[in-house]
Amino acid sequence: MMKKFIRKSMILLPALLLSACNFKFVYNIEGLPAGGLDFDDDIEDSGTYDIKVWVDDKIVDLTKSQIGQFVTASGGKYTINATVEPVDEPGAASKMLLDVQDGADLFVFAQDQLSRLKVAGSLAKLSNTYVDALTEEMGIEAVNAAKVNQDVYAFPITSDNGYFLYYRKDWVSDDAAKNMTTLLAACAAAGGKTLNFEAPSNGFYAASYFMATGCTSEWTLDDASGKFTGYKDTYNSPEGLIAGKALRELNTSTVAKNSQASKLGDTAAAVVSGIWEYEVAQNRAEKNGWELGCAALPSFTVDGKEYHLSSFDGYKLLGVKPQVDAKKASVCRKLARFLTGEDCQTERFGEASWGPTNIASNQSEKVLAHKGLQALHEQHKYAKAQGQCPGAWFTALATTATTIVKASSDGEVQAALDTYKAGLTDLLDAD
Amino acid sequence: MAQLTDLEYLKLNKAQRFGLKFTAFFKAIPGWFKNLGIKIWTFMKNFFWGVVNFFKNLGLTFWHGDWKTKVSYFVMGFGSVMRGQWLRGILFFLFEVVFILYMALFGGKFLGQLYILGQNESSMGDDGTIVYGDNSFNILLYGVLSLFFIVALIYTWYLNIKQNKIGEDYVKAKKQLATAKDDVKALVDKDFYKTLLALPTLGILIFTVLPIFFMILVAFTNYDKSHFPPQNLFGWVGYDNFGLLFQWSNSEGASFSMTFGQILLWTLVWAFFATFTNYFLGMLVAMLINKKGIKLKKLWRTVLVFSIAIPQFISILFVSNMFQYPDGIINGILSAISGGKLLIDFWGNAWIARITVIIINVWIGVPYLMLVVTGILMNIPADLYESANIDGASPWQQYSKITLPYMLFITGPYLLTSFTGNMNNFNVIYLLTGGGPKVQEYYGNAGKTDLLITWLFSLAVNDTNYKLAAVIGIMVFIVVAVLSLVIYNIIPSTRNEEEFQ
Amino acid sequence: MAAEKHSMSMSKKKTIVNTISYIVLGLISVIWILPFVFLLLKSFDIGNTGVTKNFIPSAWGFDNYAYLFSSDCNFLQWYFNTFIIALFVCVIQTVMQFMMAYTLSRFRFKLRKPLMNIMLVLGMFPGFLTMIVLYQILKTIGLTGDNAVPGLILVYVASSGMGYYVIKGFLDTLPKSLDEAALVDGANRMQIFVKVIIPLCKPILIYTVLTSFMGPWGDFVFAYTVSLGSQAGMNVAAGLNSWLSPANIGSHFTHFCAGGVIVAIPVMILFLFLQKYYVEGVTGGAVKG
Amino acid sequence: MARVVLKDVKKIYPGNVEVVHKFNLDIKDKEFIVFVGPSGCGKSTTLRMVAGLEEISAGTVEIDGEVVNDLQPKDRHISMVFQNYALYPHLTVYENMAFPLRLDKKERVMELSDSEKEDAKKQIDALEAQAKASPDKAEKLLKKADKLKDEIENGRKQKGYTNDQIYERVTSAAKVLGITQYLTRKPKALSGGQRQRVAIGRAMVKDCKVFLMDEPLSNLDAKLRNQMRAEIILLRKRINTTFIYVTHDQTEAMTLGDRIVCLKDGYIMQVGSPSELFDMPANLFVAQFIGAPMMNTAECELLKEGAKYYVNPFGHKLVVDGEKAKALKDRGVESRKIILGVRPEHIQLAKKGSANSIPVEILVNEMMGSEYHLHVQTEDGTKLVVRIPTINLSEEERTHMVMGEKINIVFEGKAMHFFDPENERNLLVDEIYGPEAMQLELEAEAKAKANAEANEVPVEDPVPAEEEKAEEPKVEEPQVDIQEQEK
Repeated sequence: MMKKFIRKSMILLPALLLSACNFKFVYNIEGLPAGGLDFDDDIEDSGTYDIKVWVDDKIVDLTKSQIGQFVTASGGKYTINATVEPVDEPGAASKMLLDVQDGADLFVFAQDQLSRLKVAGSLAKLSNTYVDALTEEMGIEAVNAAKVNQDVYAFPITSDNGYFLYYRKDWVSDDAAKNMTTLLAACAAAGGKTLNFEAPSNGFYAASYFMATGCTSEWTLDDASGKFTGYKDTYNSPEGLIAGKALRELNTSTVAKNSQASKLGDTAAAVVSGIWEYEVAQNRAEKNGWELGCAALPSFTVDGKEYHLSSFDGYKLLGVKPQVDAKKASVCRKLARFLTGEDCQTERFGEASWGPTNIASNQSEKVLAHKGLQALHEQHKYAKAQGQCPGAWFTALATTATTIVKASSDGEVQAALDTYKAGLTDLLDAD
Repeated sequence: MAQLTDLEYLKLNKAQRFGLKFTAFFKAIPGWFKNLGIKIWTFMKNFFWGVVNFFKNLGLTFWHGDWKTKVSYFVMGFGSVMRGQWLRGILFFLFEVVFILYMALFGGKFLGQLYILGQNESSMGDDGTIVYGDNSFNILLYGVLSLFFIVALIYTWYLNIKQNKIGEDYVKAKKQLATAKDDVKALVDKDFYKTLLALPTLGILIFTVLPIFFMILVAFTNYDKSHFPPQNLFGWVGYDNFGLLFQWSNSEGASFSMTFGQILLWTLVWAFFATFTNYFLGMLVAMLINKKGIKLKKLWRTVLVFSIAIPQFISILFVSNMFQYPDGIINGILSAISGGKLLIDFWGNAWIARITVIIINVWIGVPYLMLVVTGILMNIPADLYESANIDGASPWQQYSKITLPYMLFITGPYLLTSFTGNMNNFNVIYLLTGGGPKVQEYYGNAGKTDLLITWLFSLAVNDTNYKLAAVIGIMVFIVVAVLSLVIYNIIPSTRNEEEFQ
Repeated sequence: MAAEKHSMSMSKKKTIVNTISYIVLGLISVIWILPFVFLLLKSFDIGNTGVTKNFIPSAWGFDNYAYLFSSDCNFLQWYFNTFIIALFVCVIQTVMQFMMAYTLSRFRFKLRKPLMNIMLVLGMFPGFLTMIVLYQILKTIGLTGDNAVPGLILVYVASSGMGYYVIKGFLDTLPKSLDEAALVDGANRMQIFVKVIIPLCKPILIYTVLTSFMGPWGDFVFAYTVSLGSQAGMNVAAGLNSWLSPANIGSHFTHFCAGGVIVAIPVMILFLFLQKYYVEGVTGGAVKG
Repeated sequence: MARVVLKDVKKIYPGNVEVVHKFNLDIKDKEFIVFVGPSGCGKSTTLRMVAGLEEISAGTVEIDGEVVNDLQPKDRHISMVFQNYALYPHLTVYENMAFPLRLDKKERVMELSDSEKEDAKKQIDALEAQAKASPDKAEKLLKKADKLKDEIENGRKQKGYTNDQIYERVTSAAKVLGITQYLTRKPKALSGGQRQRVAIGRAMVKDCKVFLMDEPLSNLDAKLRNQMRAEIILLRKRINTTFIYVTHDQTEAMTLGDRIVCLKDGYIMQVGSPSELFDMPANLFVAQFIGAPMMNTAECELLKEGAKYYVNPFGHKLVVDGEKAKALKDRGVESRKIILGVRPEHIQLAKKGSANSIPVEILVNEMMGSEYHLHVQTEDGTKLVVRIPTINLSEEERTHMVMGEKINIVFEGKAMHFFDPENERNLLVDEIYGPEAMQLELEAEAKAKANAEANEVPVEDPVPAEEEKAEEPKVEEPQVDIQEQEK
């Protein structure tokens, strides 16, 4: 606890100093911005570079200006002809796989693509100096999200890929939102309004129940071949059965709806979704004059015991592709480091509401005022990092959950879990 | 069964006729094989003698040829230029130069590694750098291209020698050789087809034949995500990938063969329903519109044609979202009607999804069919109906005895192509369901409405599993080819051409 | 008396049958038109930008159209790209297909049958498989990314000779004696092609131009791949399709609808004017297989 | 203006199907020759080989002394009229007719028309006047004038045709054919006869050495056909060039041709003037093909009794008299089996019991207006057709010409034709045609070759010679023929 505090204040200190000086950036001797530090400088990398960047449509302009800041900050050391193209995360991953050589030098992708991109050689490994610095600034969990086996391959750029509970405050009170039973009751009381929670049909959400009761599913990835070679899975267990029962319970409710699409405040009183819904929800709330509530996922009770719904921590990562030119490699990494640094993250949050991974940014006033991110942080306590697993595992889980929901007895729930278990080996080969 | 005369055949009832045709069909099979065997044998024989003659001619031409001819064996087009056919000669020579340059500067290095597809792995440094090694993909692609080039060179070289031979003969016979002007003239007249075909065939060669050839070869490699150039090499693995198709018991590849079987089955079921629902409903709509006494024919037709005009990706994607659960328009209407009780998860349940897809496909395909059928209906001679009327046929009898047989006869080949077209109907499935609902028991993230073609697509694009995508591609080809061949031999349009003429 | 009764019931029956026919036709028209009405309605919806249950917008406005033409998105760029592609493709493809069809219809040469068979067999291979190869070929000649527009044109037209069937079917119905008469009259084959055959092909020419113009508007897979993220090389189908990804659909569905309307309108107008030729082409093509 | 010679011309289709066998014919300048025969006899194919629309598989075709085998149709100086007119639907009648002229870009010397001559003369006068006025330029101007004078005398050199010339030619041809008022119409708006005229007009406007017509009248109805036939005779007088006319209709052949070539299965069955073919058919085929209704035949015997010849058809012994008997005698024909042929129009009605009369029963009477075609049966069951002009029949006789009535017929000895039942050749004609002729020719050739080989000593190594031969067909360019129907 103490250690954490010290670390935090260490990082906060320059930021405080900075704001006191009324400068946006602090430059070190070489003209690199704070957070850029001076590691890797055994290589003389000044010069002109063509750098292609792929980011989501929403932050294209922002990224352009941030690259400009990087260039200015370098004090003439670098000239960058940046091409920033709007490519969403799944698109970036598939395009990097299609053509790594003509692909972007820096690109944002979703965490679940990490192992695939790594195996295909689309990501350069980060050196220990970077890893240490990142760990310092973002915490070990964020760095773990960019890890394949022992090595780190990308810069975490946002942590807001997780999910939490949205609700309309005049229909669902803050207290009611804390527990599934009260939540559903509040929904029903508001006139049959629904709780939209895509738990059965989407493995990403279904896992919440299982992880809540302590089930784990860990997959081992062979570094060389990029294939999953084994797993440790406890979903088919007494704990799994508890989760299954809860899932079944949820869907017996008339107001629980297996859907993500939100009509919050209209037909839905509460919705489980991610930060990407925030803006829309907030707008609706303002327009229609009701107050938006955001909170961690509720807890649920099975056989008298209470469990708190878990979730995945979702990260988006900024990848740097391996370069033929060592100088460019160095600059790209510095740029990536800059773009994921505190100032850029804070700015990005301000412009596009991307939740920062940077601890210091997360302490900024604006972030603290953001109900969604706060709820996400709250939920973070119960969340698990999304490790590497076969994409088909989510499908498998969704199939199982769908079967469970339809089950008429606990026996059938158990049978569904058995089927799930039996199919796991096939997943190794399928992905 | 004894051979029946035509008159005896007329005495048989339907079942007997069918039985007769049925047995005749199977009895004919050995004959097909025999014919096929003979064909193959003659082909091989001709091929062998062709090769023998080829070399014999080459040798003899060289032996008896004058020095111009002999030089032409090494410098292409030399003889032609010397004999005054400078246009041909220069073209021959240019081709040789281009070939040598291509091989020396580009193709040679790929060709040399074709047998192993590269040896040097890429190596990644700790400082974020990479040194790229051999790129198996490029080696295979440009190796194959180089092979194409070599074949082209051999052929041109042979033409060049033939030209020399002709040149010598003509000079001996004191005949006038075609001049460059004659050549150019011939290219817009007698040989105009060569001019016309040059561009289209070149395009097909490079943008269709080469890629298909490449993908067929990929089926014999281990090109997948763990052997993914340029980071990794891939190499030849022989028939291993095809072996996966037949491993039913082994747990290792079991789900691939099972998935393939199930998806193939659904592909065929889909193609059947998609083709025939469209066909019959399209016919129905066409007949309705063309019915005597129906007014505003043009309006009804235009309304349907409307939906062809809008690009499919817009209409299908929109319709797909209309059927969204629970927030699509259709569910909105359903719940409004039922007071919120009835909501259907159209894309969530395998069978509902499959049926929905077929129904929506009717919406997509019927206008097109309506046009086709209208055109043909107009061509049915009116006197057929008039005489049927006089013979006292009911509307249904007129339909089943005149319209339908006529339609089936005329549209036989069209039905076949639309069946195979539906087997490969990527757009409808991909845009409507994306193959979903995805299920665990299927290999490689395949879903319950996936067709082979969409599965192939997702294997290639999402899983970068090109080796298996190539295998599926080849299987699709085989299925389509066999179906086409068999059905083409069965449908009447190709056999009883006289029946309606 | 009996005959009269019979005829009365006949006419009565006819009215009933006709009434039912009109009802069915009306129903069919509604079913076929409704989705487009929904699309149009949705494109004016500014109340909710995602997928909704209601087809009547909760709030009306032109915001979605305004968005398309604003600098916030590259819709205009996509649209322009697609238009250029379609323009080039419809010209070049028509020319290529006519060259192929005329040759196969009018000339007899040794490789004619083999050529036709090879093209038939090639057509049975699923085309998607070759996408990465085409990408690599285009990359080698530098026509990917920002230069994707010429690259796409090249790929669309390169193999278009294989789609010669409909035109050949039409050409086969033109009497060969026309060619022969022209031959005797002193025309060479090229003059026959240009001066005699082409002018007679107006309906099928228009059909070919129309269909090949429409083709590029619908390609959302290959164009997306070849452009490799470059907006300068993206086409409208791939662009609009990307708005329907799970992450975007909530905020872009109405934009998609508005974009769809804008894409559909010119094609539809063209289509309604040239409907006659399209119908002719479709019918002819189907009968000839 | 041209002689057309076909030497050993063959047409062989892929798969070794020979449809024209060694066709030999010498067509004289300005001759109107008609190829006639049933469908599939190779008449059109032969014509198309002359036109250059069909490749000549073997042999040579000469037009005006030049071998045209390798020439394109346009270089053969021919015009052709097609069965289905082959008018360009997108062009007006005028443009259809102008089409060949517009395409012609050859350099030629054209005689000036009267108006042009006048113009030229005026120009010459002007030039000469100018020359007088300005002596310094006189030389140049006079040179120009001389050139014009030369042009008036010898014609003007030019490439292709000028617009005026085209107009001139087209309108004058249109006038001849009576289609001037249709010149601005499209072919679609014309009737069949008018279209045919346009097609002929299009062929007329061009300067040609040979005028080819491929069944030009067969798409017209009977009445129009008669009319057009007459017009073609007139046309022929105007154009006065070599004509080759293909038809399956023997009436056309008889009325139009200077000579008729009768074909069957790719063989020439007879060549000769219409009267030769009619009076002295070389074989049974020609005998039956020429003339309508068809010649009656009966197998019987030819009996030589002393100096007299008899035939015994239908159990009647009839005497052969007149020139036929003389011809038989001259040739020293002995008694033998024959096929007797008698044309229906050479059979007459006879009184009952009169000499040589044959009793028959009427099966069908076809009333043709000016004559009856009686289908009758003799007592031994042979069926015959008899043409009886109605003008000679009395009212009462006509009432007897009905089914079931018995009548008597008779025919004269000079009307008889005698054919060998084995080879169907006319006993009174020496020329041999058809497959038999070819067989003989081949035998003769083989003999000559054998003789030659026996005399000749091989000089060269035979291998290259053989090799050359093997190469020959390969050397040729791939076959391009537009005509062949796709199988």
